[in-house]
Amino acid sequence: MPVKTEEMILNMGPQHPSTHGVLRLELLLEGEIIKGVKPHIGYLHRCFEKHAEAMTYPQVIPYVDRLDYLSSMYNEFGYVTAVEKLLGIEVPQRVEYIRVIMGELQRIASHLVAIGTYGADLGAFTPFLFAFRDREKILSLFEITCGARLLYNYIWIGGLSHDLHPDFVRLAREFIPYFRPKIKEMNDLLSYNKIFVERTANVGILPPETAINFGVSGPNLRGSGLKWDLRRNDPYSVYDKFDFNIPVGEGRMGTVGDCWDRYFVRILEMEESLKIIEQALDQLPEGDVTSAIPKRVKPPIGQVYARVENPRGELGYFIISDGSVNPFRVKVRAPSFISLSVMDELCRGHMIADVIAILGSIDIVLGEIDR
Amino acid sequence: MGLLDKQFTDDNIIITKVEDVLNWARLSSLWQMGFGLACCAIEMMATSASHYDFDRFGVIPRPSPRQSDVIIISGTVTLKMAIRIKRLYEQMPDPKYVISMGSCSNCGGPYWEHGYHVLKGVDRVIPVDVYVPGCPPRPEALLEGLLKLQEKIRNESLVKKTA
Amino acid sequence: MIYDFLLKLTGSEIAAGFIQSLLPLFVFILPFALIAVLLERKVSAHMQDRLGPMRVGYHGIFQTVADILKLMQKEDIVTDNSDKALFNIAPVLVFTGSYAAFAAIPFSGAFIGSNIDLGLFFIVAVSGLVVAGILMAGWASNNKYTLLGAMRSAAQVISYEIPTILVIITIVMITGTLNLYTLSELQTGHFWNWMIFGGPSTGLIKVAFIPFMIIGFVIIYISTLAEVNRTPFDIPEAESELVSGYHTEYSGMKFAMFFLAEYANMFAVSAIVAAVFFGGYQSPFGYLGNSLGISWFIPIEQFFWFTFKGIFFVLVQMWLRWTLPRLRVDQLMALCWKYLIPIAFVNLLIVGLITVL
Amino acid sequence: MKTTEEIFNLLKEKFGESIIEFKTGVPVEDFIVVNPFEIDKVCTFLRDTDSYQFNNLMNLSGVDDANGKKITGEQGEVKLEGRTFSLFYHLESMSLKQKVTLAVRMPGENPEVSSVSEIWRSADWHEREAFDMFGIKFLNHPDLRRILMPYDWEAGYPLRKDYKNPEFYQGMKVPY
Repeated sequence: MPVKTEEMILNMGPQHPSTHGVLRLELLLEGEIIKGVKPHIGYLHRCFEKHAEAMTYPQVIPYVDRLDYLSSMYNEFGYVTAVEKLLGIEVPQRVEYIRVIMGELQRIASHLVAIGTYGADLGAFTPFLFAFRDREKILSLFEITCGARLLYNYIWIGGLSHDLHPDFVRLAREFIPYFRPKIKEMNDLLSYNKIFVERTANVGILPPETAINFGVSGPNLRGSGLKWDLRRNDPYSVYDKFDFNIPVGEGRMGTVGDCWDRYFVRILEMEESLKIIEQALDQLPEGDVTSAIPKRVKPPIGQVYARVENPRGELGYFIISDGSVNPFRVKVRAPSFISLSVMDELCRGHMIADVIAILGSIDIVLGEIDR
Repeated sequence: MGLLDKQFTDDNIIITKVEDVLNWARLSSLWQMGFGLACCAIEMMATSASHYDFDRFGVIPRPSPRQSDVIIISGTVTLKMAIRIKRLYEQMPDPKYVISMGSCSNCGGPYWEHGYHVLKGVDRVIPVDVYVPGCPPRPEALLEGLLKLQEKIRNESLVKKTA
Repeated sequence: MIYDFLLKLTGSEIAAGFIQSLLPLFVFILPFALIAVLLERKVSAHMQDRLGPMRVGYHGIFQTVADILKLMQKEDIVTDNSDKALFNIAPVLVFTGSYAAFAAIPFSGAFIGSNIDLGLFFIVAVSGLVVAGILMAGWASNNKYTLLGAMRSAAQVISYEIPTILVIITIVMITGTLNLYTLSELQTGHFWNWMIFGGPSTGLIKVAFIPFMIIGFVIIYISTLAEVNRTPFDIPEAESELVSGYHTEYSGMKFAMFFLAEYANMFAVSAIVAAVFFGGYQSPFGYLGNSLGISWFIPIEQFFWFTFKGIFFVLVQMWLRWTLPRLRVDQLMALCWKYLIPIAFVNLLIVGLITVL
Repeated sequence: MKTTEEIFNLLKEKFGESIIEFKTGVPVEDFIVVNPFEIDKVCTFLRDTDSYQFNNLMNLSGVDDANGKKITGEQGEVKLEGRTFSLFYHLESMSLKQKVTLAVRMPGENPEVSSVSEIWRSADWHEREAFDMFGIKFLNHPDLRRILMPYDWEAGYPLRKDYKNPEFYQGMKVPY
């Protein structure tokens, strides 16, 4: 007698310990095997684009902070890059260097959360707390700079809200030798752990062609073995003055483009960010950081698409100006939004436990997906 | 709670002592629902992590609403999410408490005017015990909010209605 | 023996047996579970650069008391679509299962709940009851997560019982007894008489046994970890996948029963490992009571050594839990069926050959 | 590497009437306006031809041009006549390092455009978002549902400039 079986639909989220916020995944299951994944998003749709139309250009910056709340500095960086391109203004060198330092510190902080929560998703809770302990150090650096821990409103159009604190350079220099051994510690604790490798290697393989077709960018694209980094391939700010490598996935533990590769690219990138910070601190010029801030931001009629390499990938701002003080339209090309759309492609044929591994490895932030 | 208000018209010593013990148990083991919404959730995670350590107060995250005592609404509540939050709250067993963390869940925060999809204050769907202001509140502020909640529980009574 | 003492005290066999069987519950399991929960939180906190509970009592020693008192006050939710009878029985069954296992565990030379000849067999059988409870809980909750958790748990516990039993058979083959009390008595003297060091046998055979005993110990420790659903095998209640597995829908005291049963189970399996391989309640160095000539002191010493060994293995379980990620279901099964069982079989054969020789 | 103007001229030769105009002189970015029903063919050509290789759709964004004329009807209802919606496609060739911006314009009453989600899978969600926010219909889109707003949202398309927020949604008061 044939046994009657049917597929089961399992809802994961919006409240679920491992969805990194309020994401709902509709899993079509056959036993524990995934037949399809349908992400439902919008549970954190905070109407950013509507707000941007109602605010003046500088007023948008606090809202930009709240898009990808794990890398606020970089969101501001991207936004002001776009507006400055539209205005056609040059900013002082010191401002650019400070922006790069802040951006790279933010990249480390963001990757730490990504790595920590990834470990926690896979059941290893201790690396999560270790990552947060080290992230706390970076946050205290931000705090002496601008007074905020998470959402900074620090990078302004044409300049910065404050100059660096007199102690900042010393503290940042102290941070680098403190943090280097911690990366090794994380590798010993998590990256090369046999169980961790078993869980992540050969899981959720993303071939480079698929990745490009889906528009995936950032560490996820580099995890697929493609050397593509906007800091190198489409340089902005002063990134062309630094010497750093672009780590790519090599398939050391399994196939190129699996979860372990995506994870490990982030570990390697933290190392590279440290290098950039070191060089930027050495070359940091003197000067005024507020001199180029325009009194009134009123760009001419026109449009611009500017992009930067956010910790999660290509963060693009498409701004249309109608010549008034408010932007006519701001569209954010959010890297996580694109990364999440690959879920279905990655998960099919894997098991429930792998959905968690894959979701953690593409490192999404819901604030940015839903905007 | 007012469960026994027909039997005892006034506080007597036994009831008060029992009350103290029960309140003490409730306030020292507030299990938090592991549930984050937006930016504030990151600060909430930081509060649970090494530096600030929520566990000192007996707060541990529980994944299931059935086993949690306090839900921290940490972030912007959208209309789409509000329905789910209400359901989560209803799934929690009594006695249950709500901490509204951050401006967004207090009143809509920066999204109060043009946020066509933002609920202006989570208190429009569920009752809130403690509001923690800030955007986002620092971990210290959340700890203070927790202490305020403990204060509130300490003064609860079996006999008299408190809420 | 405590039983004789109780018999004299009460004058009735039934009353004496009843009190004796309750003793481990009140004297040992409940206090132990309370301490273990706190210990877990403290151990994890200190591993993670935190402090853990600090506010209730000195360094939070009353934390678990507060937790249990609070859980008692919580509303008991039974969902509308659940199978109410099974839903209510399940936590009791799980708790009973893990508690019953303590009956045959010798806490000291003078106290064993029930000195039955099939002790080891009894423990293995009774812990099978826990699976039934978990399956009932998962099914009755009428929730997909609990069902998945319960199915995983059943598959896992039943699979891992096989290597456990194979290792136990190996021991039984050497000692010729299933009685844990006799087994412990066999390993008396000093620590080189423990089973892990070849047991009471002598000469070349003893040396030949040692490597196989160590293999057996590793296998049984891994499989007992899986049987009590601890990391890296905590798949049935994997927080990040299945919310909290089979007890997702339980609140209040029913949840507390699962919770306590889990910690009681942890000690039960540690106690078995200690009793089978590490001399049970036997002291590694000989007794203070013997050298001082105070005979009533010996059982107390034995009790100390037994708890010490048990808690040591519980601590190792915690250490593993807060260090390792968890495996996936298929990897878990592969580990059991492809590695542990064949190795345990070969181990059994070789030990058998050595015994025959 | 080709400039937008060169690409425009080459496309004009190939597709003729479908390529409507070349907008230049706008600060920062030039773009090519394409017929909304031919955009998929143009995009397929741009992706698959060796001299273009636009393999990456960086961004796709809907825009409400807010241009129409306000007309008050007989019952006092306000209608916008002659309004248009636009879509902007930012393409990039990762191998040849060139970029181009395409645009389509659609009438406000019934904005329809051919979907490019078969060409670049990343367009799938972008198009759903444009549908959700502006009500632009994408022909041949595999799964055109709302993406950010609730599925039962009835109050229209929020990023349109004339959008009015409802008082209540499922019993919850929406305005402050």
